[in-house]
Amino acid sequence: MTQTDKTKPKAGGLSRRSVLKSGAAAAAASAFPAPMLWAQNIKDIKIVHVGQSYSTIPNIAEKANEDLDFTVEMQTAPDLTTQVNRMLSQPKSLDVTDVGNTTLKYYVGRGFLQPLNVSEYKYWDKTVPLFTSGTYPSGEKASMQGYAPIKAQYYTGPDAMEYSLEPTEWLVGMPLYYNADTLGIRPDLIGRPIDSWAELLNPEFSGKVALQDGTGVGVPDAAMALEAMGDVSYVDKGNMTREEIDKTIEKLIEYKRDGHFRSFWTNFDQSVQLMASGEVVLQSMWSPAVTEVRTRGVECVYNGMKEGYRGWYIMMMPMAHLEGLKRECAIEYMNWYNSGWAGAFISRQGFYNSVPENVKSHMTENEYGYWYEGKPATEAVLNPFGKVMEEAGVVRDGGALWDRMGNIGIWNTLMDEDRYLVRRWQDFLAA
Amino acid sequence: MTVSPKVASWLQVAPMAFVFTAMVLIPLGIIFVVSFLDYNFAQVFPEIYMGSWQDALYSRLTVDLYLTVFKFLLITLTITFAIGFSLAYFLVFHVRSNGMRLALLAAAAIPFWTPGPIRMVSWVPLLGKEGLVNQALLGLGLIDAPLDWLLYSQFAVVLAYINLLTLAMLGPITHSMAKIPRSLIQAAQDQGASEWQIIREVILPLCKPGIAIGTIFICTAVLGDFFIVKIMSGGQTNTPANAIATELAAFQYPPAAAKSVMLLVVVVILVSVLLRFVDIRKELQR
Amino acid sequence: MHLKKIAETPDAPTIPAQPTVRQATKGHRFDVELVAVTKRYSATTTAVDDISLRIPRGSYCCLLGPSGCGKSTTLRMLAGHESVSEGAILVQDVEITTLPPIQRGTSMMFQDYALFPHLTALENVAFSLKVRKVPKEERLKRAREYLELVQMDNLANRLPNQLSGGQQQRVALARSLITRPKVLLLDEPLSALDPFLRTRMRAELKRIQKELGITFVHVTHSQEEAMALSDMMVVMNDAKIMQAAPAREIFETPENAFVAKFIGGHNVLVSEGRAVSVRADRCRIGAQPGMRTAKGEITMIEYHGPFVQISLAGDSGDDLTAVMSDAEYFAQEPRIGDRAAISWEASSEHELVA
Amino acid sequence: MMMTARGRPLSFYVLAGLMALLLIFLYAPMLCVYILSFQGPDGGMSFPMVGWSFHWFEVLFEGTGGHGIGDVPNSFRRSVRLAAFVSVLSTVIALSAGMAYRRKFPGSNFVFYSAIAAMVLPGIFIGFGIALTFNLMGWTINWWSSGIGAQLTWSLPFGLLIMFIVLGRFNPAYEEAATDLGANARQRFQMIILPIILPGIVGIFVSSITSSYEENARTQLNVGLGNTMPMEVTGLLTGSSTPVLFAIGTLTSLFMFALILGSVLLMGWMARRRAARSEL
Repeated sequence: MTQTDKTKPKAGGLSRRSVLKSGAAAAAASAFPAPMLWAQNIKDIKIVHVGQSYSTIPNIAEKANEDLDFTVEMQTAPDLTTQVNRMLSQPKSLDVTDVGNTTLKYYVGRGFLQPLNVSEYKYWDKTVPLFTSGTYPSGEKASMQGYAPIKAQYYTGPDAMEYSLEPTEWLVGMPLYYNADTLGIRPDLIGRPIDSWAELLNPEFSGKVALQDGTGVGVPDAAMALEAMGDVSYVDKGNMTREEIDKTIEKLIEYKRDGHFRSFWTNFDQSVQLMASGEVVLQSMWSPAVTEVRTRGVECVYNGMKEGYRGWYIMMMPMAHLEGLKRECAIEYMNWYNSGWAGAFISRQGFYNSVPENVKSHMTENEYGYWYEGKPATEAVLNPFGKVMEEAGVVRDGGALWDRMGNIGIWNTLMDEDRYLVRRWQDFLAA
Repeated sequence: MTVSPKVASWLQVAPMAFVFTAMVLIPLGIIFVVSFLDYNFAQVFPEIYMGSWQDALYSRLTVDLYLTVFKFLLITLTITFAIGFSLAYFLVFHVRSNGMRLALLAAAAIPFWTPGPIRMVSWVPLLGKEGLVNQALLGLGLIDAPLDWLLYSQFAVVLAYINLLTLAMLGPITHSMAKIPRSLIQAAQDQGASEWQIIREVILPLCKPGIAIGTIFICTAVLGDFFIVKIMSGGQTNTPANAIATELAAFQYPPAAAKSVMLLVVVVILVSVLLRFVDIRKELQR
Repeated sequence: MHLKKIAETPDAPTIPAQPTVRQATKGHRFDVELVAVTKRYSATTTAVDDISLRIPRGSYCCLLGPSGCGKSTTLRMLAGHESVSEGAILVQDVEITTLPPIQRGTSMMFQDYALFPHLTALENVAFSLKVRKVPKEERLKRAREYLELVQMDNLANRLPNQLSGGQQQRVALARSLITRPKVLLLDEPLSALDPFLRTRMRAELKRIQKELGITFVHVTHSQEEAMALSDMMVVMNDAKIMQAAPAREIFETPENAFVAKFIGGHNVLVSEGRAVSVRADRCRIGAQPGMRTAKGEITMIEYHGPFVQISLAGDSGDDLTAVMSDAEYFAQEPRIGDRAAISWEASSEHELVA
Repeated sequence: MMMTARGRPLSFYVLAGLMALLLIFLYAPMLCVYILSFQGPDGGMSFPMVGWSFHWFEVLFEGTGGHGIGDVPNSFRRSVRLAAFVSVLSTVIALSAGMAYRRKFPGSNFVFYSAIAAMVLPGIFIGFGIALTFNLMGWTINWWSSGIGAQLTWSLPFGLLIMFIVLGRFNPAYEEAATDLGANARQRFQMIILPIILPGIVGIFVSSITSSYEENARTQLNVGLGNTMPMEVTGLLTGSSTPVLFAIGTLTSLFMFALILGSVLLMGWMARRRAARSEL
């Protein structure tokens, strides 16, 4: 798997620009039947992008194929496991991948991804500093608890097998989008404001709370709550020691035995069902799921907690086997993805794009104001498919981008003691 | 023909033998080997590590996992047997027309043509706190507050198993029972046996092969299931197959492999015990 | 009448070994010869043990014996559906021991007829021609002729499950005959029929055999059937041939105690120190001067209409049977439990081989 | 009891009631699927119904028309392609193996118990094993290699069992009779065995289609590029889900139902044609 593809060199020495230009020229001159070699070449190229249902949306693929001279095929993995398995076992079956930060540790030194040079990515200068330097726009250092963006943004060199905490010119990938998660709340069923993660384990809500079923999200959520309650103290709750894991799991087992948890959800739909049906009143949740509950006419809020949000991000990366013209195209496609249109599309689901500037020009003022700036909606806010999500006057829970992203308590994580944690998580599920 | 019968049989069975060797036996061997290797972060290292087996063999977790799954298995077997046997008796001895019998069996099979994940989603509008069942019970004044144990509970898991597997018991028992000659029943009646005695002394023993086949189906389905138990218990119940799925999802192959081999051994022991009661090949060829 | 028509039909040129009725007139003496044939399934189970048999040309031969005696295995070896462990089989002087069924000049009619359920009666009969690629028109024409022979032409287009047992059998017979066998093999062909039909079919079989003049080898466990049909009767027991001879010879001079007992109507007893058989109808109740006698107790009296059969448990341990005319019986009226003697002429005794 | 009484005994009514309850129990979740698939455009995944419409079916058929429903048409195509290959292969392989089992041969137990093992092993285990094997051998996972192979481990054991049933009921005298009448091995197979066991073969074919179309645990890791229907449905659940899911459920049920009804009708038609021909 580590060896590079040794297929015949295609458009060897030609620079990307010239190739793309000639491609465009060919497209412009397509009235003439004369065979345009490069145009043909570029038309024959197909970039396979494998992601999940939140990034590989048919509408985006359609737009990409409209805008670009080569073909883009989007393939949606049914879940993260399948996607990572595919990357691990058949890396050559895809060209571009996008994955969440909890899996990035798996790829260090495995050789099936390739670095992206800063110069190849057009929007690096416009990217939010969270990714470029690990800071908030204020210059303040962002939380390093959990798998923070800066932990997997740079390679130490072009052929490096490890990530660098210091900026280099070799990017692990292109940050796609990110968000600040908090607890989903049913205010109508609780009747008072919720402002601390501690409430997740409040006996008042026994039998009415749910957690995400997994060590990357569920455990950080639980750790936020345990720490807020003062039950367990952590050095780094995003990267626990064995003792901290033991304490965490033992506490959680106590809660579970008392019937505190209603359910552990594994997918988006379950979390929506749980909340919308009133099975639970408080749970780990994703922003679009909260929106989905609200569009069903059920009250649901998603305000920040005083201990901060749980942050996460998605990285888009080129596979190692890409070379020559195909690599040029893949990188062109990645650049396109963050050039605004797709970012705006995804932002309408409640996620943030890493280049807000580009997105802004593809959103209405109302949309950008609502999603990014914490302004009250001046008119109805629509989801990407044209369905009304919020009426005029509504303000996004938690406010503006940096009100939310500027207050991260923990990042989704893959701990160093992952092996031990998964083993203890099994004990928790079996208890 | 120059080919001897033995060679002809070998040629005919070769494609199947190939598929099973390549797709079942070799993977099995590899899983076995992998279970002894070291691992971390989605990687397996070619170094011997016995930890996966120690954990699989000696931990409290294993005991808990198997206790849970055997509890499910026993309850499911008991109920599906009770329903399956009664209804097989009904179909064979009460339903008079052959067409009606087939129609009823087919009717019981139709719901299974809807994809599994969708079937699972459909329990929510039915059993949830605001689901049809709770609304009906509330409407009838039978309960004051919605029952929350209808969904995301062990009850829900067993209910889904029964829903899914009753047919697996009903089918083979009906097959066995239909082969009992009517004259046998009449002979027993002539000897003065009551309906209940006939069932216990004549029909039940003669249905043993069907019961054994049904039991094999259900054992393997329940022991191998990770999907239903996860969805229906709301992820709150862990079984051996589920533990394997969790570890596969965390890319921790060696412990998953060790647990898989262990589960396989358990399944094989169960099935080979059951196979003592029935020669599947003979039974089917009758 | 049917015979002529069929005999004149020319053979399909593609099959050199095609048996014809006319061939039966060639100069061989035996249609079937078994030479020291043995069938072993394993070291310990021997189904047929070193039997030899010659069946003369154009005879109706019945293999008779209790179940498990090896008669069906013998037939199946003849047909080529069972391999021969040792020995040789000849049909009309040609060794066929290892030939495939179709090259043997035999044709088998199965116990349950084995009519192909998806083919009509006509298609069943035409099957062997179809596999030899005889053109459709011709094969159907010839199949129809054979259906006529068995008087089934009116039901030619029925499927087997639309036919009665007797009708199925006729079709099966036609299907076997259309291959022009030198020897037709019948495996308990009448056992599935009711007694009335059985008698009729029996006559039919005999008629067809006579018309075609080929050898029929017929396996049965009914001595009545065998006696009624056979030119040659072969009694088998325990994997061996006990006696092979014309029916009358077997009945009058059974070779041993088994044959005498199996074909029935015989008393097997010890007289003057020799094992003998005496036909029951040559015995009478009551001691008679100058005749040999045996004493015993009456155990059973069966009224058969024209005669009455009396069974005794002989003092020597043998079961004894005598037949009386009804007039005689009602004159004496012996009862069960009475002591009685039976007597017979010394000349009626037939000495048995030990 | 059953034969003596003129009227129905009490047990009949009790058991008939139980049968009805079972059917209700089996259909209840399905009916939710069927009914909810006609949910109005503003309705959600649970009751109450917000009007009735074909909206979600339209959304489904618009495909990439912009409602974020993934790539159902292509997944369906992939599943159908897979099911087509798997069902043909299963039928041929199981038929051939079934023919082998008409004789005793050394190794028959090995294959038979492999089949039993393939049937009873947890699917996730086999799927994982195959993926791991391909990975270690350096072979590429593909729908036509590992994908079909993985699905065959699920469909073949049932195919073999059906063959046992079919050939167990096949009267060997038919074949002997055909031999007697001069048919060679190929003719016996084509003219006698095949037509007689045809319903069983159709049975293997249909059961293979359904088991292939439904299979997920074994397929998921081994199908290579692109999703199959069950994967797509699971994938849809990871995003904002709509009654489109139920529309898929309804259509799939209809599709399967049509398939089975079709094969039953086909066999009925064949039987009738045979009967009609015979009444000449």
